[in-house]
Amino acid sequence: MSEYILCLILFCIGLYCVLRKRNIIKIVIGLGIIEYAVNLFFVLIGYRMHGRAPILAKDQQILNMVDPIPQALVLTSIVIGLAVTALIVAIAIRLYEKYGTFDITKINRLKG
Amino acid sequence: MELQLLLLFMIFAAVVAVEVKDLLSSVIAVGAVGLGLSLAFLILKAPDLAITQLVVEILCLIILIRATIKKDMPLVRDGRWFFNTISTLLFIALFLLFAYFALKELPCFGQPTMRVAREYIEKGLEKTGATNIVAAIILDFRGYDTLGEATILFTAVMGVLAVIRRAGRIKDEK
Amino acid sequence: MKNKETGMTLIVKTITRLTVGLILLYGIYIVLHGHISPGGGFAGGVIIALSFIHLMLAFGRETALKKLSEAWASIIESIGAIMFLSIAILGFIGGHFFFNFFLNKGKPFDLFSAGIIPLCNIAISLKVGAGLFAIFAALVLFQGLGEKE
Amino acid sequence: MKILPFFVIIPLGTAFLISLLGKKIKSLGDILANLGTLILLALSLYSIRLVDAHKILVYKVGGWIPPIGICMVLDGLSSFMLVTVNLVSFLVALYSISYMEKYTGKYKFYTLFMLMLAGMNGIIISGDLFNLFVFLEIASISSYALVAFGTEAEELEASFKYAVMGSVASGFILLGIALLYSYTSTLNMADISLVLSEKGSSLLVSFIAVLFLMGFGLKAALVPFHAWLADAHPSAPASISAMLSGVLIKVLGVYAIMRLFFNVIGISNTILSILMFLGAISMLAGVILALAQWDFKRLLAYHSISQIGYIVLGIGLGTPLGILGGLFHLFNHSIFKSLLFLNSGAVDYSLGTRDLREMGGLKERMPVTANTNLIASMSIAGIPPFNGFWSKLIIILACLQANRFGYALCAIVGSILTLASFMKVQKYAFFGKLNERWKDVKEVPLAMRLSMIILAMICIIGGILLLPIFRPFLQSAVDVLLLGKGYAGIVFGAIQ
Repeated sequence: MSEYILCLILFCIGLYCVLRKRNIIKIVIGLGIIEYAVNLFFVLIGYRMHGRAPILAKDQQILNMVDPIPQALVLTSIVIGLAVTALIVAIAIRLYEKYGTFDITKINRLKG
Repeated sequence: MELQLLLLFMIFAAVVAVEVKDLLSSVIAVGAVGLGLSLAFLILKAPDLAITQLVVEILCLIILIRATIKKDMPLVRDGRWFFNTISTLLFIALFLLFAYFALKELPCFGQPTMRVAREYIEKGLEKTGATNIVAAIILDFRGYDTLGEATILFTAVMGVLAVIRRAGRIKDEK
Repeated sequence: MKNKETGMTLIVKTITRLTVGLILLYGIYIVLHGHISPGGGFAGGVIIALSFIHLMLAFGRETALKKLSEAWASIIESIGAIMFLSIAILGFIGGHFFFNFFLNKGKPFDLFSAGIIPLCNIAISLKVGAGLFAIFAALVLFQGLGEKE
Repeated sequence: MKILPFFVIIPLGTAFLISLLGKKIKSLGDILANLGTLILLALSLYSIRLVDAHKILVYKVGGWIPPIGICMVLDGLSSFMLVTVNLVSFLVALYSISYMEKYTGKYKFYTLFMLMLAGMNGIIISGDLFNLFVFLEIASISSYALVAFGTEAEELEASFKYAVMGSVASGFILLGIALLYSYTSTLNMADISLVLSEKGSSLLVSFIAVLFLMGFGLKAALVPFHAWLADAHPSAPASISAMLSGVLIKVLGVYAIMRLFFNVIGISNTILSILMFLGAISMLAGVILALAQWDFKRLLAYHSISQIGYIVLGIGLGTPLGILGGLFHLFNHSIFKSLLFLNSGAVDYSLGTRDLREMGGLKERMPVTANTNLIASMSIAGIPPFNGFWSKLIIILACLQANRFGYALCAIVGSILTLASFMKVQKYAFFGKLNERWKDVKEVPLAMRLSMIILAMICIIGGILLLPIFRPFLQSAVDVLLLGKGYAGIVFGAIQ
């Protein structure tokens, strides 16, 4: 239980960073932290006390393995995180070139 | 117990990453969070994820450092800043409170239900021939998901190449 | 101006020369053993990409791009993607999209076992390795162009 | 029976081929994208017949029985959404042949476009929760890149905001999926629905519902989460604006909300009233913000928020008539909103400006654009013979039937304000005196005209003729939603 709550606190730190920071790079970092927290949460819910890794060894009885599904899902989710980070950093670099600043409050040609 | 300590360390590193002024330090602190996550995966018996997280973390750091040029902006604390921060914190506190009561109904930590997963563990080897059950899931039972995953990366590469073009429009000859 | 002196110092270059091949080999090992041990196509692909990025960081971008140019990386990536999709479509032989169509799955713990899984791993690793390298090359090249103007 | 995977295979295959060969062979992108979308349109029309005959089709990917493997599900709702998406995307692909000549890297555009289409089709036919998320990410990531396709300062800025909001939304959705997995220990949507009905209601399920509502509400741009839309949609190239406003927000937002809340989590009165409230607020706020706009595309983007409000209000009523109206309006809106965005693109293509105050008298110079725009404007404002009128009428009648007079009044007020706002567009852009600057403006090329004319035809036919023919098709989609949690039983029945 306490693990879940700690994990959600990590999630909220990321959320706070995305909502309240002005620097574009900080916002990207916040998105990364959210991503980490969700991935960790997924693996936490699949953990089994004193379980084994879901990889079979030779001549071994399968008894007490952790849940392999969350691990498979998180593998996908890590890739999604990497893809989003790469794309956003590319956009941020172009933004810096156009506006000459990383300050989100100064990047406001669109309004209404 | 070591898990809680690791989580506390990650939270500490995350706070540092969010609040520190120097952007390079901030990126490095995020790297610490990522490596902590990799260790946590190892403790949680997910070696596949630990390897992947480690290498992805390195790559992410390289990409992020590439983008880091300057220091953080100085804080501007006008009236609106204060109000917005308070409302954000209030939202987060409400969220955590709601989550605290809701999470009590989850199965306890360390005792997952594993309705479908049992099937994979018991029949995985005989049906797919792979001894790594996670590989069996991502490439056989749920291979369609992995097709999507590969496509996401492809999309991101295409997106980066499209965004990074020098000129977006062909200029008129006037 | 100082065209010969691209990249980092001699020490870094020497060590890179020694380690880059090992990193590449390790990546390939991870890919090929993805169905037996931890790892798999994705992690292996990232390691392969990292070996090229390592080269680029140490020797400057020209050396790395001579070994694998951005256009080629993009093409290899597309080929990897098409290969993965074809494996999925080949499943129609067995009647289903994504069907593991090797009926004889081989002996467990062998390198050549588990039907389509190692093939998928190879396709993914090609895609991931080339794709990530293309992203990195694009980001670095962009900086280079930006400074000239 | 085996057509289901092809809704994903065809767009993915064309995307990969275009990226591989598009740089060498210039016209390959045009040919493959148009051919691919045409085949998809034909397949989705064929799927109507299939649904008529079989009621539901389940495809087991890899031959694994559903809770173990992933399944694809084609039922009335999926078939309805597939027709909408593929119809609009075919016409947009046709339009792009000429329109995208202005941009560099056309083959990259087509690759991303087909990937976005693959993502949307994947969402619609998926029967697995995590699979839905994966395809949702494909569609979102390609749309982030497409919004920034022009690589000008404003476009990059809009794309950055959109990407950040979209990623936060994805975080919420993924957290919701994790909680749902832990609670039910399965990922198949039908299976989740079964387990949830066994366990009964609980606080955790409402927490998950809130997470999903935030996540998908952000993707659908419902009002508290709408800020990104007005930046992102106008900044994209016009053909992409048409796709984003026309279908993307509906598939990523409205369809996912409908599927998850009606068929998986199970609908309750609280959720219905939240949906109705959000719908009504979006309806009014969107149109009021639109009134003050002078940028053609930005005005249209605010109207998208408002029209999404109508759709959500109709669905939130929860009555058969309300859902029918909501779904009919969803179809109509994707037709006339994409037509309006294509019009704005045509004006931009010829004039090079989007400011309404600089236009005037374009009716003489660009007759096709002006006339199709007139039809679309009357449609969106709800003037009688056109399709927009019928769907708005049904929604208002459904409100009255359910004794929600306040919401009916909101819908009427919204409709009047919409009319006012489009009168402004007509007056400033197409009627009045021709501005000297635009004396030798030419009408747009054939492919662009053709796709605008076809969309305008559908607007007219949809109003007069289609409702009687359309009825059984819509009704089968409505039936799926009314089934509620009976969905699970039908899916498992079809597997055997």
